[in-house]
Amino acid sequence: MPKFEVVPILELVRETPTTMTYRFRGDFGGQPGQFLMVWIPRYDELPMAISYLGAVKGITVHDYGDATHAFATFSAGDRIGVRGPYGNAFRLEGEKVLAVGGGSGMASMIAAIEALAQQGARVVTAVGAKTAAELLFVERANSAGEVHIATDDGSRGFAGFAPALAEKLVDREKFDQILTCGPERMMKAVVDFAKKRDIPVQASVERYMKCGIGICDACSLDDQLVCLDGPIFTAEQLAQFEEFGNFRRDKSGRRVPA
Amino acid sequence: MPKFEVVPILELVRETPTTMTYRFRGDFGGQPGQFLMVWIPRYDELPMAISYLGAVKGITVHDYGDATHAFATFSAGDRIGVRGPYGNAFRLEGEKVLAVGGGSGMASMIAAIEALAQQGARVVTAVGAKTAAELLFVERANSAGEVHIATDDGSRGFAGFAPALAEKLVDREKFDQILTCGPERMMKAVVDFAKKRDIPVQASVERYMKCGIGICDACSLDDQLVCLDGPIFTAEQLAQFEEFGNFRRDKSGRRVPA
Amino acid sequence: MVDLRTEIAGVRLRNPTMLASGFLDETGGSMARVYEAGAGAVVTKSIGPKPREGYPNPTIVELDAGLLNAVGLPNPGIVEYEHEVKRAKKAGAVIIGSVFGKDADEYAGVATKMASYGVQAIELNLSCPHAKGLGTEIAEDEAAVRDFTRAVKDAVSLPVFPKLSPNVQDIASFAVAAEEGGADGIVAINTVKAMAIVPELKMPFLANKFGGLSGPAIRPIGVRAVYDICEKVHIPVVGVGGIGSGRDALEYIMAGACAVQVGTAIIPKGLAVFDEIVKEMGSLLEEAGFASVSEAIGVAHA
Amino acid sequence: MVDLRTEIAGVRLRNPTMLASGFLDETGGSMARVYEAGAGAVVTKSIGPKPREGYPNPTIVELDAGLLNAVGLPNPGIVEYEHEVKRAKKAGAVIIGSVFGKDADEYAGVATKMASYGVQAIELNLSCPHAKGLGTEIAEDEAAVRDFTRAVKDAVSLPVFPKLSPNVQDIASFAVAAEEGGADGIVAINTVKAMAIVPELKMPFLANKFGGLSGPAIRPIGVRAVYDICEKVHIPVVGVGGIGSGRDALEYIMAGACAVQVGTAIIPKGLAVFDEIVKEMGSLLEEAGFASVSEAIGVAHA
Ligand SMILES: Cc1cc2nc3c(=O)[nH]c(=O)nc-3n(C[C@H](O)[C@H](O)[C@H](O)COP(=O)(O)OP(=O)(O)OC[C@H]3O[C@@H](n4cnc5c(N)ncnc54)[C@H](O)[C@@H]3O)c2cc1C
Ligand SMILES: Cc1cc2nc3c(=O)[nH]c(=O)nc-3n(C[C@H](O)[C@H](O)[C@H](O)COP(=O)(O)OP(=O)(O)OC[C@H]3O[C@@H](n4cnc5c(N)ncnc54)[C@H](O)[C@@H]3O)c2cc1C
Ligand SMILES: Cc1cc2nc3c(=O)[nH]c(=O)nc-3n(C[C@H](O)[C@H](O)[C@H](O)COP(=O)(O)O)c2cc1C
Ligand SMILES: Cc1cc2nc3c(=O)[nH]c(=O)nc-3n(C[C@H](O)[C@H](O)[C@H](O)COP(=O)(O)O)c2cc1C
Ligand code: FES
Ligand code: FES
Repeated sequence: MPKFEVVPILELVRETPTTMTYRFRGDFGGQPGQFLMVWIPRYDELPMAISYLGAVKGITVHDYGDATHAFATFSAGDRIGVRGPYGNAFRLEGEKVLAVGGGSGMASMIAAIEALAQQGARVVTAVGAKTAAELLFVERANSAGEVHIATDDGSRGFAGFAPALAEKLVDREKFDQILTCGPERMMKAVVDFAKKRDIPVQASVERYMKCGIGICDACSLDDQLVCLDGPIFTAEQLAQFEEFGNFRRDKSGRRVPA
Repeated sequence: MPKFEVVPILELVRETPTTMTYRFRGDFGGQPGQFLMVWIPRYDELPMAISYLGAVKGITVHDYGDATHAFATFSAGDRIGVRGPYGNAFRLEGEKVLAVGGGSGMASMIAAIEALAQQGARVVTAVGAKTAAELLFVERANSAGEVHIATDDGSRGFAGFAPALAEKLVDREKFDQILTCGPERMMKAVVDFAKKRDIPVQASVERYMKCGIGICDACSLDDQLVCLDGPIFTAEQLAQFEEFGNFRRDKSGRRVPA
Repeated sequence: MVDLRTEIAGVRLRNPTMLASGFLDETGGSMARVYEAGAGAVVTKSIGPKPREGYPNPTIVELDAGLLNAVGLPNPGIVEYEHEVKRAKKAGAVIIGSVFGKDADEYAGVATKMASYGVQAIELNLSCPHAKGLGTEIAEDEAAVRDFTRAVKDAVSLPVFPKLSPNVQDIASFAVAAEEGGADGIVAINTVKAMAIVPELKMPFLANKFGGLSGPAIRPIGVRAVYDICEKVHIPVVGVGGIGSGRDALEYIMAGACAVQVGTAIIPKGLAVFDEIVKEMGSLLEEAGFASVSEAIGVAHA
Repeated sequence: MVDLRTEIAGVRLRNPTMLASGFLDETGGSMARVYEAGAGAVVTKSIGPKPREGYPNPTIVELDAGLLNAVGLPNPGIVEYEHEVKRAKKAGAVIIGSVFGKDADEYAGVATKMASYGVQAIELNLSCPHAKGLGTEIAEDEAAVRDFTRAVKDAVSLPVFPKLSPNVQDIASFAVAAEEGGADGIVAINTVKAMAIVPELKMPFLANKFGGLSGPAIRPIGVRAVYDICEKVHIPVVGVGGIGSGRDALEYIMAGACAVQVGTAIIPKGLAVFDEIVKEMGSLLEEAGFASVSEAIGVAHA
C-alpha cells in the first residue's frame, strides 16, 4: 500500500513567473511519469507529477487556481502531505526519442527525458510555452539531449505551437518513440502527426482527480481510469477513446467539452 | 500473528479409557511444550498441548468435564477450530534428562522427550497414573529412551506417585535437567527434590485460560501469565510464586486453593 | 458445481456480488467495465436532482484498518446521468440505481427518472442530511425511513431497497420501519461515522473533518447488523461492508444476506475481486456441502 | 524535553497512557506489572457486586482489523477484589477502579467499596444489560447515564468517569447527560457492537454470538466520538479505542482527550507498548513545537 507521509518542504525553487518547484525528502520510490497526491493543508489535495526522483523528491506546480495559488505562498519548513507514487510510468524505450512538452506538462516528462538519456538514448525535446519566461525545464532537457523551443508569442524560438515544431523535427530525423504531455489539444496534434508517420506515442493525460487510487471514478476517460490505468496512454489507446480531446469530467462528474 | 484455522479431524486414537488423541493437518509450526487453543464447536474453546508436531498435528485430551466429554463423541471428518501455537517451549538442554509426567501431563512433554532423544540426549521418563490403563504415551517415551512406571494403585510398576519414583531415579543416576508436567502438587514435589540436588527443572503449568494471548488475565500466576510467559517455568521462577501449588483462579478470577 | 445465482425481490443475479454505490459508478464506462469484470450487478453512484461537486479534497484517506471518506455526494445530477446508465446498459449490466434527495418528493422524483432509464431496482441512500432534522441524517430518523420508502414505492414500479446506516442505536428497528414503508429489500450497511487526525499537521485529514469508515474495519459491524436485521424482517437483505473475499461474503450470507456488495476491497484487489469472491465462495460452499448459495442464506441463525 | 505529565479531574499521571479496563487487570500482580512497564495509570477490570464467570469460550477472536470479544464481565466480585487492588497499590500504581452493577444502587455500592480500597478515581462501565430497559444497555439510555452517574457521585468523594458506548446515535448527547449527572470526566469509547461468523462451521465465532470490536478498526470511530464529545462538554475526556502508537494517541489528544487508554495493542506489542507510545508521543510533540502534552489537547478543533 502506498503510504501517506507528512513532509516539510526543504526548498522552493521558482522556475517561471507562474511555476514553482517544491523539494522534500521522501523514500517512497517512484518512476518517471508517476504522480503523487499532494495535500496543501487547508486548501486542497491535488495530483502532481514527480519532477525530481531520488531521495529528495520534487514537484513542479503551475499556479492555476485557488489551491496552487495559495501553495505559492508557502515557505521552506512548511509541511505538506504526500501519498503515492500512483499511476503507471513512461516505458523507457527507443534509441531516438522525441519529447513534446507544453506548459507544466514538462513536469511529468522531465524525469523520463533524463532517464532515457541516462540509458544512452538520444532525446530531443520540443518545449512549448505561451511566452519565453514560461518555458519550463529547458536547461534540464538540454543537459539530457537536444532542445528546441516554441513560444506562442514568438518571444523565443519557433513562433507557434510545440506540435508544429515537433512535426518539423520528425521530418528531419527518424524517431522511434514520442513522449508527450501538455494541453490535450496539443497532445492530440502530436498523436495525429505521429500516426501518419507510424511512430509510437506515449501521452500523459490529466483529468480531475479525487482519490488517485481507482475508486471514485472522477478521473475516468471512457472506461479507463487516468489515476490507475494511466496517466500514460499509448496513441492506440487514445484513438479508442471517445472522450480524449473532446470531453472531460467536471467535479460533479458531468461530461463537459474538453 | 498466529492464525485461526478450521480443520477436519483426520483420525481419533484412543490412548486410555479417558484419553483420546485427535490428529489433523496444520501447517502452523509449533515447538515441544507449546499449546493450541482448541475450539470444540458448540462446547468450549480450551488450551491443549501439541502432542504431535509435524504436518499432521495431534492433541491428546483427557475427558475431564463437559466439553472434553462431548469432544470424545466426535468422529473423523468433524471440524474443530485451532489457533496458536501459543506459549513458550521446553528448552531442549541437557545430555541426561529426566521427564516426570503425571496423567495427561505426558501430552505436554512427549514432543520434548522425542526431540531430546533425537538430538542425542539420554531421556529417562517416569510416567505416573492412577492405574495401569491410564498410563499415557509409555510406548512413545520408551522408543525415545528408558521408561519407569508408577501407578497410584500399584497395578503396574512402582506403587505410588511419580515424584517418589523419580527421586529414586535421580539417586541412581546423575541428570542435568528435569522436565515435568502433571498435577501441581506432583510438580511441586519434583521441584523440591530437584532443588535439594541442584538439578534445573522446567515445569509446564496449567491454568484456566480464556484468550491464550496474554490479555484477559485469566491464567495469571502471581504476576506471570501462563499463556504468554509460560506454560513452562523454571524451578527458580516457581519458587518466587506465592500461588504455585497453593492457589489457582476460578472462571470468575477468584483465588481458590489449588 | 455450486449454483451461485441469487435473487433479490425478483432481480436475478448471475452471482451474489454487486458493486457498492460510490465506487467506479459515476460513469457508464466504468460501470460497464465492472460488470464485465464479473460483478453480478452494479449499483450506481447515489444520484440527486441536481449536479453536486461534493466536498473539497482531501476526501479519501487510507487508514491502517479501513478507508475513511467524505466525498459529499458528488454526482452529475439525474438528468445528465441518463447517458451513463445507457452506456452501462449497452454492456448488458444489471443496474441498481441509487438515489438521494433532500425530502421525500425529491427522492421520488429522482427515482422516477432513474427508473425510466431502465435500471432493475432502486436503492435509497438515506445517509444524507435531513432537511427537517437539524444536523441529523434521514437514515437516523425511523419515521423518515418509513415515509421516504413509501414515497418512492408509490412513485415507481421497481423493487426499492433502502440502504441503512449503522450509526444508530438499533439498526433492526430501522429495517422494520423500511419494511413498513413497503421496502422490497434492505441494504446494510453504509459507512460508520469516523474521523482521522494528522498529528503532524494538528488537523483532521478530511477537508470535511468528519467522514465515513469502510473496509475491513467495519465488516464485523456489518455482519452483526445484517444478522440483527434478518431476525426482524421478512424481506431480503443485501450485505455490504468490508467484503473482500469469499469467506467475507459468506459471513454475510450466513448471517442472512442473499447478496453482497463490494467497495473498498477494490483498492487492494482491483476489479478481479468480484471473480475471486465468487470462486472462493463456490469452493467454500462446496466443501461445506451446499449445493447452492441460497441454501447457505441465514444458516448461522440455527 | 516535552512535559508528558497530565491530569484528569485532579488525578495526576506521570504520562497520558492508561491500561484500559478488561486487559490484564483481574489480578493485582498483573496490574502492578503493567504499571511498572510504564502505564501512567491502570484501570481495573470492571468489578460487580458478586463473582461472575462470564460467558463460555470462545470469548475472544482476533480478526484482520481488530479484536472481537464477548467475555461477559467475568470478575471475582468486589469483596474478593480488595486483595488485587492492595497488591497493585503496593507497587505504587495509580489505580482507577472500574465498576458495574444492575442498577444505580449496585453501582453506588460497588463504587463505595472500591473507593475504600484506595483507588484514585472511579470509572463507570455503563455497557452492561439494563435491568429496566429490555435488551438494551445502560449505556444506551441517556437518563440512566445521568442518574447512575449521580448515584455514584453521591456515594463517593472520588472523581467519577462514566465510560460511554459508541453504539448510540449521538455519543455527545450521552456525554452531556453524564456531565449533568455530575461526572468529573468522560471515558470514550467502549467496544463497538459486532459479530464474526465462521463459514466453515456455519456459526458465529463467539459462544455469545455477539460481541464488541476493539483495536485498530475502531480508532477512527473513537477519535470522532472524542472530537464530538469535546465540542459539547466542559469536563476532561479520556480517549480509548485502537491506540497502539504515539501517533494514535495524539489523534485522540488533538481531538480533545487529556489522556488515553490502551488495550488491544498489547497483543501485537506487549507491555512495551506503553513506553513506546510515550516516547513516540514525546518526539512527535517536540517536532510539532509543543512544550507539553497539555498544549496539544484539542488543537484539531482550531
Ligand atoms: C496525473 C496528473 C499530474 C499532474 N501533474 C501536474 C504537475 O506536475 N504540475 C502542475 O502544475 N499540474 C499538474 N497537474 C494538474 C494539477 O493537478 C491541476 O492543475 C491543479 O490541481 C489545479 O489546482 P487549482 O486548485 O489551483 O486549480 P483550480 O482553480 O481548482 O482549477 C484549475 C484547473 O485545474 C484542474 N484541477 C483542479 N483540481 C484538480 C484535481 N484534483 N485533479 C486534476 N485536475 C484538477 C481543473 O479541472 C481546472 O482545469 C496534474 C494533473 C494530473 C491528473
Ligand atoms: C497450557 C495448557 C495445556 C493443556 N494441555 C492439555 C492436554 O494436552 N490434554 C488435556 O487433556 N488437558 C490439557 N490441559 C487442560 C485442559 O485445558 C482442561 O483440563 C480442559 O479445559 C478441561 O475442560 P472441560 O470443559 O472438559 O472441564 P471442566 O468441567 O470445565 O473443568 C475441569 C477442569 O479443567 C479446567 N479447565 C476448564 N476449562 C479450562 C480452560 N479453558 N483452560 C484451562 N483449564 C480449564 C478446570 O479448571 C477444571 O479443573 C491444558 C491446559 C493448559 C493450561
Ligand atoms: C468513496 C466512497 C463513496 C461512497 N459513496 C456512496 C454513495 O454515493 N452512496 C451510498 O449509498 N454509499 C456510498 N458509499 C458507501 C458504500 O457503498 C458502502 O456502503 C461502504 O463503503 C461499505 O462497503 P465497503 O467496506 O465494501 O466499502 C461510499 C463509500 C466510499 C468509500
Ligand atoms: C477482552 C476485553 C475485555 C474488556 N473488558 C472491559 C471491561 O470489563 N470494562 C470496560 O469498561 N471495558 C472493557 N473492555 C473495553 C476496553 O476497555 C476498551 O474500551 C476497548 O477495548 C477499546 O480499546 P482498545 O482498542 O485499545 O482495546 C474490554 C475489551 C476487551 C477486548
Ligand atoms: S481519481 Fe478516483 S478513480 Fe481516479
Ligand atoms: S489466557 Fe488470557 S491472559 Fe492468559
